[in-house]
Amino acid sequence: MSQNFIYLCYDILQYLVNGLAQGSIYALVALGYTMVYGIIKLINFAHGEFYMIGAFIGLYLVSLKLPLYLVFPLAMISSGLIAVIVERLVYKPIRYAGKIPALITALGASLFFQFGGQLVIGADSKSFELPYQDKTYILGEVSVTSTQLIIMGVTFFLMLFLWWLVKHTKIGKAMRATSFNRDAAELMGINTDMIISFTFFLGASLAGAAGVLVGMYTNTVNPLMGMIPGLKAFIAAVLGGIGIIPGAVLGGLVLGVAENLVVGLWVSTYRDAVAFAILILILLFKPSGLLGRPTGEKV
Amino acid sequence: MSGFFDYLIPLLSNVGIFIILALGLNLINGICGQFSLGHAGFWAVGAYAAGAYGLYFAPEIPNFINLFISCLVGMITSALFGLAIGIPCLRLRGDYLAIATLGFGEIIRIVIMNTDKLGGPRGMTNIPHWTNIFWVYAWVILFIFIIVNFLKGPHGRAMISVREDEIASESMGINTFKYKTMAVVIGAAMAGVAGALFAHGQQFLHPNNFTFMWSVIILLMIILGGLGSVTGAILGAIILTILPELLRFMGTTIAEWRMVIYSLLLIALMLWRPSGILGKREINLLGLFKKGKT
Amino acid sequence: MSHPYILEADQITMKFGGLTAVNKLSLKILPGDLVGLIGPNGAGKTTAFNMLTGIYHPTEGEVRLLGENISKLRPYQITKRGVARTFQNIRLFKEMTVLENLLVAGQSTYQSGLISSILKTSQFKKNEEALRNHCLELLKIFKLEKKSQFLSKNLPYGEQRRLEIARAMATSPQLLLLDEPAAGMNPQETKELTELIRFIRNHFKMAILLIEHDMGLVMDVCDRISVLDYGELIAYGNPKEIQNNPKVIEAYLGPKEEEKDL
Amino acid sequence: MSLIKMLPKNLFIALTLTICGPSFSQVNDKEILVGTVFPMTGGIATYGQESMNGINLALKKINHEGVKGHIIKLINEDNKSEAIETANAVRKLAHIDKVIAILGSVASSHTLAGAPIAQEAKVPLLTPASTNEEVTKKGDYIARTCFTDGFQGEVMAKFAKENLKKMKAAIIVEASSDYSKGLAKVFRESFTKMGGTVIAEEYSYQSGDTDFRTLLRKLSRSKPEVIFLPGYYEEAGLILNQARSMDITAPFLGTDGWDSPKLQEKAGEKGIVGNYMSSHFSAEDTDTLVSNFVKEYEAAYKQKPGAMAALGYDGIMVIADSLKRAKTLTRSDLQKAIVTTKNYKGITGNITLDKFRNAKKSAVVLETTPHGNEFKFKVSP
Repeated sequence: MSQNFIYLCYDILQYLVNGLAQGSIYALVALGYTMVYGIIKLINFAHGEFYMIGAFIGLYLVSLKLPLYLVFPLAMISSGLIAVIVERLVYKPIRYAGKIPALITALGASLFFQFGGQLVIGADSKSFELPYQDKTYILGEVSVTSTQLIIMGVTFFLMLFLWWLVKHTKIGKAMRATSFNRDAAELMGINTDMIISFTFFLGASLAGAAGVLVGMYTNTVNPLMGMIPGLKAFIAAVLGGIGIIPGAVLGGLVLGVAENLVVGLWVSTYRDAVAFAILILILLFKPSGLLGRPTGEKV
Repeated sequence: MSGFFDYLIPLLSNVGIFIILALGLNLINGICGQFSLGHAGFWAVGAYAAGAYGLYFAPEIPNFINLFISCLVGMITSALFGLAIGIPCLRLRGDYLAIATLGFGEIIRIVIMNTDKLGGPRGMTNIPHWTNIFWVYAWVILFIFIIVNFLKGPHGRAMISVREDEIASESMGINTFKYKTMAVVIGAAMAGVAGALFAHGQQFLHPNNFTFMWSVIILLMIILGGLGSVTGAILGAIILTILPELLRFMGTTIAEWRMVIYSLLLIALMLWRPSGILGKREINLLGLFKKGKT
Repeated sequence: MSHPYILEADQITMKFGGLTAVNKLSLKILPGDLVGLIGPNGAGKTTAFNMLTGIYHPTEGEVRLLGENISKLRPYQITKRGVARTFQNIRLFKEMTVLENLLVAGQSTYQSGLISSILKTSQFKKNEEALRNHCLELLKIFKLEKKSQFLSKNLPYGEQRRLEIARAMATSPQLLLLDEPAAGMNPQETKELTELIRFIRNHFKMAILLIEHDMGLVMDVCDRISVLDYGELIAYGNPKEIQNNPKVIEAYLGPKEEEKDL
Repeated sequence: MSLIKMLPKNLFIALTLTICGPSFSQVNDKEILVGTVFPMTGGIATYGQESMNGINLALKKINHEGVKGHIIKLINEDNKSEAIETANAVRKLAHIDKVIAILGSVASSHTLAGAPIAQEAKVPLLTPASTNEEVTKKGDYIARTCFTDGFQGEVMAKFAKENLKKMKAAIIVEASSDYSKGLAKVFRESFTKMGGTVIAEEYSYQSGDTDFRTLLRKLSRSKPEVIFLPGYYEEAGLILNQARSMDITAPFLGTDGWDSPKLQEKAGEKGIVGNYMSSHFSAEDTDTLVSNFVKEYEAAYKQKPGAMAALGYDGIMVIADSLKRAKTLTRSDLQKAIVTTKNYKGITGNITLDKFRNAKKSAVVLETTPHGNEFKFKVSP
């Protein structure tokens, strides 16, 4: 009995570790969601696709035997640039057309990348060769792999970087101003179009980084890989409080851990249902998210 | 030529089924302004409820009576789900409601996937073949009649006022929550009937027929036609059901690229005509939408 | 026992998080009263309005309509009990016609069942006819009858303001709450509005609570005025008294120079 | 051009095509039309694409000799990996193109959607790869050239018990797949009947999952001696990879869903070693028929054929063979010829259809190694 209990404790710790690794990836994708939503109130359904694009670019760069410290920035910059192109070509013209057209456009962009990707790269998944030897560190009965450590480390670093960027730089201030009131920001001489593009760039490059990380973690990438994590990351963003940077990270981690606990202690069958149930509960009871403050509609 | 009709008639039946789905979603999204992305969930509930009736409960009576009962079963089950989902979710607005309904739609699918009695991942097979094109269009006409009259009456006006401005509507004595729930329940009930007709037409149901993608496609139908326009919803349903089939005839390259073409068409439509083909207008056939003498 | 006041706000308070938008406000409105509620920007006037109409529920205190506590009721229930309102930032049903705007507001008094409206029973037709006539009559009073088939978003600004009032009147209220009806109007339009408000009061024999920035308008039409500042009631009285109340002057013009220097 | 303006023109083209289509095909009566329905896009597109590779390879051969002086012309439809699209495609092939037979599809849930339509139209539908028992119960026009799930499950249970001499097995299923669930059920029954024990809890994952560490950790607690993993190569490969990196050493047993060169790629050098699977054929088989096929396939597509390619190849070959044996080139005569297929020597074994129109044929057990699957032995029914 007590032996079993100790095992259970170890197992739960292990699930937490696995959950934090998974959750870090959600968190990175959620950051982009949250920033884009914060600034133009658009659920960017195509956001998961930038994660997919990042993963493929990462795959290509790794196959060129580039070192990881070059793979990450390059993959991030390229997926960011693709996002900016998409934003300029389709989101910008539709910005004032209302919510539903914008959402549909985002869906269209998402479908375009998924199916275009299948045609261009092929529908089957590609394997991601790790450029280093994966080591496992064992503490008691809990193990952590070097890839898991890299995932958590990179996420933590990028989150800190983002936080610094938003809070302590001029462009960050401009982003906050634009998100708070775009017209006013425009009047204050901020080039809001540029800021919005920059936000897309930033969000997509984080998603791109997450794509590379997930490729390294699971050894597999495919053109449809962005769909489910995209949705999950959105849940994470809402869970933490949409528009709030630490909220997205918290939401991602909570969701990752919750999913792994469901799989570990219950069945995988209801893992996605639990994720959606968490979403619905948070929407019903604290729609502003874990870290958000309630806001009412101004009358 | 007979072969051609064997192909065309089931296709037209499907068109009818999607018209019903689009009309229902149009009531929720277009007329009442509540952004739902979970319509495939209601469709699934209706289809599976009707399928279960056909498989387990149907007595030996003429097919058309059985079909009618089955449609009622699908309708009522779906409406109850609409009520159960609507009451908690309709407190949410806009994007949040969309995501919550999306979540519910997926949960419904996951639950069906894991219910052995409903076939689980095998799908529900051997559903009796009761649907024919006559009954599909009988329902289509009935629903068009109901919706058109509904819209011309006070309840329709109230529902539109909710879309236009929920707070103002509430302040004018409209119980907005009641009307939002009503829109979702009626929309769900219609999706339930569409599900029943679908189940008894296809004779086979699989949870993957009811993914989020299908909610999106139904949404596209009403947006293509013009959100809020009844004839627009019908037009959208016709186009988006026929178009993929037409692409089958246009050679393999186009067929391969058709989902990409689809997505580009979608974006192009939003860029050039974000309010759909008809906007909020109606095509006036038979003077159906003539405004009263005002 | 009859209640002397139509509407009575008893020490109502509204807090948003740490911010107190309205603090212990009390208001009393007699039948036929025309009361003004004024105060500088951000004084909490609209918040007070929203509490009276059920859009917000007061964190403390009570709102009573003819003695009945309505602080927990939803806006539509309060409207059905005879309180109608307009909005500071016009909230018309833009894609509906002028007449339809009124029909929506009027229909709770001419209720038809769902089934009868789909089947178009004779009862339903009779109801609709009565409702339509009631609304057309109102449009005539508000000089909008020629535009009854216009989409309301296509009306000029001044007429949109008028339509908002007409729509509120279509709910057959006993008390009308007007939220800055003169905002954005030129002097000529404001003058017409002043006449209109007087007319409504006399013609329909109803009480009106008016939030307004335009001091001229308020002083002109109101019997009594309450002044809010920083969420608190700082003055109450007839227009003369208010004009000479030092607290009010201070609230509007800021503290006197020498006080500032302290 | 706006969509609405485009529509009438397109409609016109389509109508012209639909009306003239069938007559066109009759003009050239040297051609026999056969329809295929495979997932060429969407979630399981790889299976469809591989099947079509095998089919096209066979078609070249068939048309080289000709069938009763005719050549076979394929009309290929994509079902987008969806059931409803399969039904639509079957309907079009049966009624518009008026094909003599339909080959397809892969996933049983898709074939199940198309089968009633083919049955109603009385067009023979031959599935090369749908192993679910239900499929051929849809009617006498529905047949298959592969074995059913039940047979594979038994083969692997027997292999685990008798060849590997393991007593305690665990099962990991893909919860969203009927294929996986059905096999798990048969394996559990057979293995228990032979005296082994199967751990009560069923470990499950979802299609498309990529991280199985938590699941495997949970599984390793019950210390199984052997793990039955009836799933598809994509997830199975990743599971093998992650299991070995977590030091789970028990052998994994798989089924034909594993059979793809991708398995090696996904599992990696370490993960692939010491596991076994059942399948339809082995590329290592020394049989000349098989080795020729492998050679030709490699020459044509620069990769090794997987099971889907071999099954597709055999599927169209059986149709061609039946056409040769059919009295006339009509659907009903073809149906009679298909259901009486006996001892047809295919890549995937000797194909004989039983009275339920299921192929009774041998399965092979393969050991997975980094350089391909090694042939262990053949099991006949």
